[in-house]
Amino acid sequence: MSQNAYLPKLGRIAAIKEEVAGARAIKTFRIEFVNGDGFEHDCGQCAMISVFGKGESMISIASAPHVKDYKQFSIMRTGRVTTALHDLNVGDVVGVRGPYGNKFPVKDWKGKNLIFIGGGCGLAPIWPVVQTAVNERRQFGNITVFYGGRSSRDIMYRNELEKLKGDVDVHLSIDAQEEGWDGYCGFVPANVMTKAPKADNAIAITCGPPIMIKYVIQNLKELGFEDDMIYTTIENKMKCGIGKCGRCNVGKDYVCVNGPVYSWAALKDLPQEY
Amino acid sequence: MIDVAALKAHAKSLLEKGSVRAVIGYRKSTAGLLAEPATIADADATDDLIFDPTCVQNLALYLVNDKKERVHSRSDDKRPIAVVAKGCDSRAITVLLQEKHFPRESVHVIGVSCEGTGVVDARKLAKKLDGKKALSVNFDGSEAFSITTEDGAQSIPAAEVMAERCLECRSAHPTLSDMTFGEAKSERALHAPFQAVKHKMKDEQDNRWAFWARQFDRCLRCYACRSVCPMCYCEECVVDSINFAVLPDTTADEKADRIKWIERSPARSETAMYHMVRAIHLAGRCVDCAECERVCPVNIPLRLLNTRLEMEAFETFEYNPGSDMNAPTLTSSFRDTDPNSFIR
Amino acid sequence: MANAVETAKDETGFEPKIVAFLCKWCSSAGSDLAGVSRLQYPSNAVPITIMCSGSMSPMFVLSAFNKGADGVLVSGCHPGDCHYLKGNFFARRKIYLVQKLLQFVGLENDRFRMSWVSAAEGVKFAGVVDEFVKDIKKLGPQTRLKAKR
Amino acid sequence: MTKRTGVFVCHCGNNIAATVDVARVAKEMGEVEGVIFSKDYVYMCSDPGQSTMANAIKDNKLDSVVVSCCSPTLHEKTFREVTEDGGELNPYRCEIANIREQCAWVHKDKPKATEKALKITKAAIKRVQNNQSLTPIGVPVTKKVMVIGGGVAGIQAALDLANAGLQVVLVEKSPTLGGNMIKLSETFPTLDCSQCILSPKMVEVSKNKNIKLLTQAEVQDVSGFVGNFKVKVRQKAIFVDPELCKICDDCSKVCPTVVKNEYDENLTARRAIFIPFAQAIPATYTLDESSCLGLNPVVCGKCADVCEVGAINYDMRPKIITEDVGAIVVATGFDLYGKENLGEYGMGKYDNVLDGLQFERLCSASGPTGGHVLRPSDHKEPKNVVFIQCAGSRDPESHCAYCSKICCMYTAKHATLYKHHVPDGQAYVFYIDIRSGGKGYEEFVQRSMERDEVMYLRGRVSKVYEQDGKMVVKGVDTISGKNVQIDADMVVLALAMQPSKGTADVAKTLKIGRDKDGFLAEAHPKLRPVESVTAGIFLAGAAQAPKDIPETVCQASAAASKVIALLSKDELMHSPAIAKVRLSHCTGCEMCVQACPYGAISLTGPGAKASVNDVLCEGCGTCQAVCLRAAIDVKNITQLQIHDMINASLGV
Amino acid sequence: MTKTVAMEKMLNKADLAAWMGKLDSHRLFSPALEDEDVWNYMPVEEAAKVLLNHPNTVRPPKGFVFPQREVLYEYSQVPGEAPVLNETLPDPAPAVVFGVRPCDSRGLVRQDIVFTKEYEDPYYQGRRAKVIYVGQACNQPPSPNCFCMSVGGSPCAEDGLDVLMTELDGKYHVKALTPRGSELLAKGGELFKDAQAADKAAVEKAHASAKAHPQRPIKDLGKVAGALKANFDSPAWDEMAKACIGCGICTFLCPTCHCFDISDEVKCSSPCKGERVRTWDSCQFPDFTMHTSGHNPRETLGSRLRQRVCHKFLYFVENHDTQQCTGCGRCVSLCPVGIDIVSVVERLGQP
Ligand SMILES: Cc1cc2nc3c(=O)[nH]c(=O)nc-3n(C[C@H](O)[C@H](O)[C@H](O)COP(=O)(O)OP(=O)(O)OC[C@H]3O[C@@H](n4cnc5c(N)ncnc54)[C@H](O)[C@@H]3O)c2cc1C
Ligand SMILES: Cc1cc2nc3c(=O)[nH]c(=O)nc-3n(C[C@H](O)[C@H](O)[C@H](O)COP(=O)(O)OP(=O)(O)OC[C@H]3O[C@@H](n4cnc5c(N)ncnc54)[C@H](O)[C@@H]3O)c2cc1C
Ligand code: SF4
Ligand code: SF4
Ligand code: SF4
Ligand code: SF4
Ligand code: SF4
Ligand code: SF4
Repeated sequence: MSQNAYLPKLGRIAAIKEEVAGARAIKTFRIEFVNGDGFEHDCGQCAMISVFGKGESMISIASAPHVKDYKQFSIMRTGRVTTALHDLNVGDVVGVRGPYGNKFPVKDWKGKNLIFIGGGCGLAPIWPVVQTAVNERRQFGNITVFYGGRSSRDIMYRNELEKLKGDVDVHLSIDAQEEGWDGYCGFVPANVMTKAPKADNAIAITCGPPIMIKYVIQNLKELGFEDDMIYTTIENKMKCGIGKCGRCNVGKDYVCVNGPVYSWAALKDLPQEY
Repeated sequence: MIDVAALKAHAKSLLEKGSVRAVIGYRKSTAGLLAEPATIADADATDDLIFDPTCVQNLALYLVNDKKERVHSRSDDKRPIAVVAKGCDSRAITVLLQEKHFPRESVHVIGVSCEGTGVVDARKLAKKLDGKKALSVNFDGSEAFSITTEDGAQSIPAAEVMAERCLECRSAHPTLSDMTFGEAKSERALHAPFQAVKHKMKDEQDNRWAFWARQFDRCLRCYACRSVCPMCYCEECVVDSINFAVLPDTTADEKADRIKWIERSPARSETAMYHMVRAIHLAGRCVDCAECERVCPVNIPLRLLNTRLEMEAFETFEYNPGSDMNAPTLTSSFRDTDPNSFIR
Repeated sequence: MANAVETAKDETGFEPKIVAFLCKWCSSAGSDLAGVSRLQYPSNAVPITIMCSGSMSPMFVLSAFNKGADGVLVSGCHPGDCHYLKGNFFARRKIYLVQKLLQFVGLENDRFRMSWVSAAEGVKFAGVVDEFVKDIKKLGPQTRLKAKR
Repeated sequence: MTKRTGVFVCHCGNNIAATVDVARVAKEMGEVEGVIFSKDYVYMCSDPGQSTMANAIKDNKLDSVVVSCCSPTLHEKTFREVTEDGGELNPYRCEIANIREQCAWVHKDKPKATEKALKITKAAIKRVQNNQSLTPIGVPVTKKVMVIGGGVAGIQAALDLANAGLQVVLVEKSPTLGGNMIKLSETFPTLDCSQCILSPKMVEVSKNKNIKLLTQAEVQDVSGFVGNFKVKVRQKAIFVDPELCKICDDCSKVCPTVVKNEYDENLTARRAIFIPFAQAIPATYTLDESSCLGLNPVVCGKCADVCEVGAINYDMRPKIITEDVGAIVVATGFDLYGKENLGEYGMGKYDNVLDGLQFERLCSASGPTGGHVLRPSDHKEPKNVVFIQCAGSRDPESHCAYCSKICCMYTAKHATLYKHHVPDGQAYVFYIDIRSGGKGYEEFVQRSMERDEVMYLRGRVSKVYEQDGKMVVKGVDTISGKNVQIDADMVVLALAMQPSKGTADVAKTLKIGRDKDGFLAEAHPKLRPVESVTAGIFLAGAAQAPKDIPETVCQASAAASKVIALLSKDELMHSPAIAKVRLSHCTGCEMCVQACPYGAISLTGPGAKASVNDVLCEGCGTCQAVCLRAAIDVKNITQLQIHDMINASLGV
Repeated sequence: MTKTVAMEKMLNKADLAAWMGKLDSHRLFSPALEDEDVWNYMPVEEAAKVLLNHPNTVRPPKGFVFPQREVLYEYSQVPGEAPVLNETLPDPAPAVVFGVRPCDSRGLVRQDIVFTKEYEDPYYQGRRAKVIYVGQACNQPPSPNCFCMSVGGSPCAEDGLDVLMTELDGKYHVKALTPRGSELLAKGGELFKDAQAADKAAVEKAHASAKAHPQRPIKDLGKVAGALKANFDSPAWDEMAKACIGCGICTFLCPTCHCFDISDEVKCSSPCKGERVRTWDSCQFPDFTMHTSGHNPRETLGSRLRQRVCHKFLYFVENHDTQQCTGCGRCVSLCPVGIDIVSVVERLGQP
């Protein structure tokens, strides 16, 4: 097919995993391209997923770039398209176009300590970085993951996180006390403070609800992290993915092209319209 | 004639006493002849207020917008807001009160009577002046406008350049107000109501369709007509929404199940449906301020469409929108004597 | 499959697509009676049973035309007989307005009709549909409000 | 949206299969999005059909089913039960597509009928895919009933209810039970004495332990809904303790004020402290505040002085009594059409122009004349009496449009009674036509004409005036076409019956409708004649329409039995297919509130948005069509569902 | 588009129709009354009636290259099977649009930047390649709200045009600006005479006098961007937007605005069939940026007015070194409530 950026490639759903149930349900979809189509991506990039008759949604690619056989997406059911996606079954075919956006400069981080701080479904956009770092474990220093959900049922990638233990310091938390929970209870930024990771030679990568990000950044700065040592991703409504439809425009940036990955140093200067 | 100085003084004293949050009125625009709606919170700025035949906008809209804004800003200032209201504006406010959009005590209505005239139709005026640019329009006695152009001032009989709606106006005196400027004139001796609609109704059906098809085809779906309508205050319009009504507890299902009655494409069928739904929704609510028609950048005669059902409301159901804030609405009431013979 | 959901067109000509909104208690029951009495009428009108003619939103009428209906019929209980007391009185007022509007924009008068059919009026129901189909056949396909799809 | 729909297409033997290609319907419906099982079967409603369905639901984990078969009025219940019991699926996940009555039976052309069956079935699929699982709403009931109005209707209803073991609160506005009937002399068609048949019932009421009688009381406010009403009753102060009152009449003898006695239709007088009549229930004197000189020993206090038992207490104050009841029977009865309205007949102007009830009093042994028909002006026996029927009835131009139904009969009765009292007198009756439907009624009228030689004149009276001590009645006899003039001694008008004063207020308080004549409106004129439009509120007696005693009693017992049935369960089940508000879209415009026929919606909460009372809502959807912003929808027949059904019916 | 040496010719006014007649391989458009008072680019039905004496059209000519509705592709999908997509790239017949005002052609240049810089939008390109813009210099300002010169343009600006015509006494001075323009003139053959020195002088005079018409000024255009940035948080945005009704007039009718929405238009629900289309959208609509969660980064009218003005006078300048406003004055004249981009820039875009 042509170079038409609006035309999706087709992908078959190879597996569906229910991460979180309930009102804010999240499912992870493993999608394999059909017809020999496909594209490569970088950590932090996203793709537009189409359910024909319903529309398109921009979703972060949650699998690591080195995984070539499929792409993985973790999608929260929130509206028309995402509900339609949640209604699909293994074997169904959807449209996928991308990759869109910039990337986490993972290559520049070789040799550094990586600290991941995620909340809720905000783990998905930074998960490829975690995967990449673990895959090239020796290239990096200490890897620490802070992750929290509202309750133990809201913890996504539970098994994967368990498997990481050993290679990686994993600190899980839930917002409120629950029976049988032996991890931290409280909000993620507070958990970060109690463990107080060192800022030396470190990069902090965070994603989650805006209010969480706000406190995480505050706390990180208290711990001595400089603005350019903190990375996050932002979301804005998107339609085209190629900087034309105008929707995700913030200041001079189009989030779909110039984002979604920002260092706090860069984000600070952007108008707060995200 | 309206004593504008007294109006200003009234506005000023309201603000000085702090008895209102702000005054919604008119001021001179930088963009052209027509006045600009102004929300004035500062007593000193009341001097900017004007009232002349260029004050065409229906300011009831800004009461609606004010409510939205206050919800957004979580303001807890309980004082009323004052608004300058012509006859049609006050009817619109009455409909809003009837629909419990806000409580009566939250608005202080400064009524202004249109007496024997009304407001100017900028397009008619431009034609009348044949290329000359009007700089200002003022009342000139009770039946004429004084128009200033680069060549000086001239007086034109108001009826020649008056908005159609004013020619057909059934109550040019505010029906609801806390303070009124200008006198009530019962004799206006202008056009009979619904003249334009009745004229169009005489046309052959096929011609009527050809006419409307041409109009609908031209529509941009910019939604200015709806945005300017004080009655189209819905958070989310059923026909085609440019806003979503979402509360913190709105479920994913509710969002996913929004009905798409029409497409956003500017196709004839979709546009026709948009305008017809609006006309139906305005039945018994449209106060004929004709703002929809005025704002349309491509001159679609929406007043003609919307007053069609107004005519039915008035003539068939003896329902006069904006006359009684305590009455049930047109479509949420009925009479045993409603027409029945059209049913087989 | 594709033609399954389209109205079959016989060689002789145009088969109108009609949506008939019937209130559950009278008109739908009336159409049942027509069935029990084995009355024959054309198959063009697809019934949609609604609780009460009072629940007939003008949106349904306009939408049906938008989706390509050649005719729309609304039928409810006679005045005074509404199962829900007065739903049909509200319907009457609203439908009257919708009809006037459709006529004003120039949709052919005969394409939109309302009738009162009681549960006992099986014959009337069959007659209403029969007549409606005939009238619409005379008009041919509805093109004015139909979306080009 | 459901994802696993099953479709079952019934052949109905050959009933459907002869004209609809059921196999094709089953096949094509199997290809519709979300349908994972589709099958045709010869008789879906048969036992094997039902188990096929039940098994298919379980085996395929269906989450919604459509049965394409006969009218839902026949088997919706059956298939929903199968869905629930056999399929272990919520019954509301089952919808019926009617392809028999609405399709197979009315078309002959098989391809066309099949096309239509496809559309009908697809529409049902689209609908069911957005159905919610619903459970009927259970509402606990209070096993207590309020009866409003203590006329014969109220008395009968209260007794029936009390005898069925229910607690009853009987609220009567006046100081005594009995209503209009207790004032009657003898009753048609059998001419038995009204008081003789009603008094024992009144006594029974006062003795029945299950009945709480509140006289001089009126309902002030009603909230709640069927099974759970909360009623506030305001009871006037009567200033006499009924427990102590011995009915000795000492008090009234000393009372200085004299006023007209409404219990004798103002033909006699009474004191400020009085008993309406000897058999009044409750049996006690009562002090009428409005005619008393001042309720104060300083001003008068004579009655209190003479009352030996000290039953009189000037310090009594009105009471507000709150009662929780499960149902309400309204039996507020009738009044005669206002006399002031009939000036043309000299009503209210001449003493000798009487209304029917006054005449009843004249005939009554306990009445002002001790049962002798004497004319009020001079207490002479009238020799010529003119009875005018339809006085105020059947006159849409100037009076009431309706027929008061009983006047023909009671006029015949009056004329008969008159003749019994004054055998040498002449009774004339002006009538339009005679309506004497009812057991023994026609015979009764005939008797009055033949045996009692009552002179029936067909025609209207144009004028009544007094001349030389006579009442001149001018009219036309339309049969002979001649003008007639009768110089009568007395004229009796059969005034129209109208809803009793205050009916409008009662209806408003109870939120029940009234018809165009002001009578209380029944839920359905044919099928639900004793129910009001509001669930749990029932009607009895003349408040609903003019009627005579047998009919009144019938209706009262019918209302009572409806209530007994209603309250026989501990919980009421209400259909869950009711309206639901999308709060994000509601602007609180109140249109739905105005339109809901059941008053089920009110504005509540911050920002005042619509809220539906689950129990009052009947699911009619009137609100849905009135709401401009589609903020209110009836569950399982939402606008989204109708939208989808429209599309399916048009093949879009 | 590479510029060649301009070719300057003269055309008798009376010969305009004849020239048009020779362009029958193209669809021709020129400003005409679509309905009472509504000037629009309409297909030329009778060349002799084309007068080119129009005020500014209500719609800019952007629809020729960026129509309000563009089908991106058609899809169809049977449940359980793979969807079938059918790309629908536009391939319209070539068209010549006459009477394009220089502000509008400069708008086209802005559209080019958006749709072809970095990524070439195939739909835009497909149409752009087929449309020839014949401009018309504004001897008289066509609208009282014109301010082209205040934003770096002029009543006789040439950018974006293939041909520029200037009305002189009884004649048009016709200047071909691109090879496509030259071809168009070549088709006229004999009708065109070479412009003489006197003609050139007359044109220059006409242009000079056009430029001398007073326009609404914007002081220090170069400093506007900086000032807007500094005033980003000013409460004046909300104040100036108070009257705004949030409609789409200003953006839909702006020759430079390019925002769009993409949505699925369903023709049949099962089997699922339909079109994916893009339609104009507006940053002034509240749902433009509203997330599904209800969170809206630009919730207030003020923030949306700021977006419109800053996009045109700040962000576009930062990205492309030019304003995204060409001073056509439409948004000023057509705004129902007098929101005036010039006074906004005057108030918030001045240091
Ligand atoms: C860069 C980026 C990465 C994202 N990654 C993920 C992810 O990994 N997992 C996930 O669950 N969600 C992600 N989202 C959010 C996701 O795009 C929205 O939840 C989704 O578009 C909602 O679509 P809908 O049709 O279900 O909602 P509807 O309300 O039905 O759709 C409304 C429209 O609004 C747009 N929209 C609404 N909210 C958003 C939003 N927050 N962001 C962008 N567009 C929106 C959609 O384009 C849609 O067309 C991401 C968004 C962005 C911008
Ligand atoms: C002249 C005449 C002669 C008649 N003769 C005969 C006859 O011979 N045979 C026959 O079958 N029928 C006869 N009828 C008809 C008969 O009187 C009625 O059918 C019967 O009285 C109806 O009874 P009811 O209980 O419905 O109403 P009512 O008798 O009117 O009783 C209503 C009761 O409700 C009370 N009430 C009213 N409003 C309220 C309130 N808001 N709150 C509390 N209490 C309230 C009233 O005080 C009254 O006690 C005659 C009627 C008339 C007028
Ligand atoms: S319509 Fe009537 S009230 Fe409104 S401006 Fe015109 S004259 Fe005044
Ligand atoms: S204002 Fe005019 S162009 Fe805009 S949507 Fe309304 S009718 Fe259409
Ligand atoms: S057209 Fe109807 S739904 Fe839309 S905004 Fe107006 S009133 Fe509301
Ligand atoms: S009609 Fe609609 S918007 Fe109005 S109160 Fe009822 S539910 Fe709310
Ligand atoms: S569905 Fe009918 S009964 Fe229920 S709230 Fe709506 S109008 Fe009232
Ligand atoms: S912003 Fe306004 S003046 Fe500038 S080009 Fe756009 S419409 Fe014209």
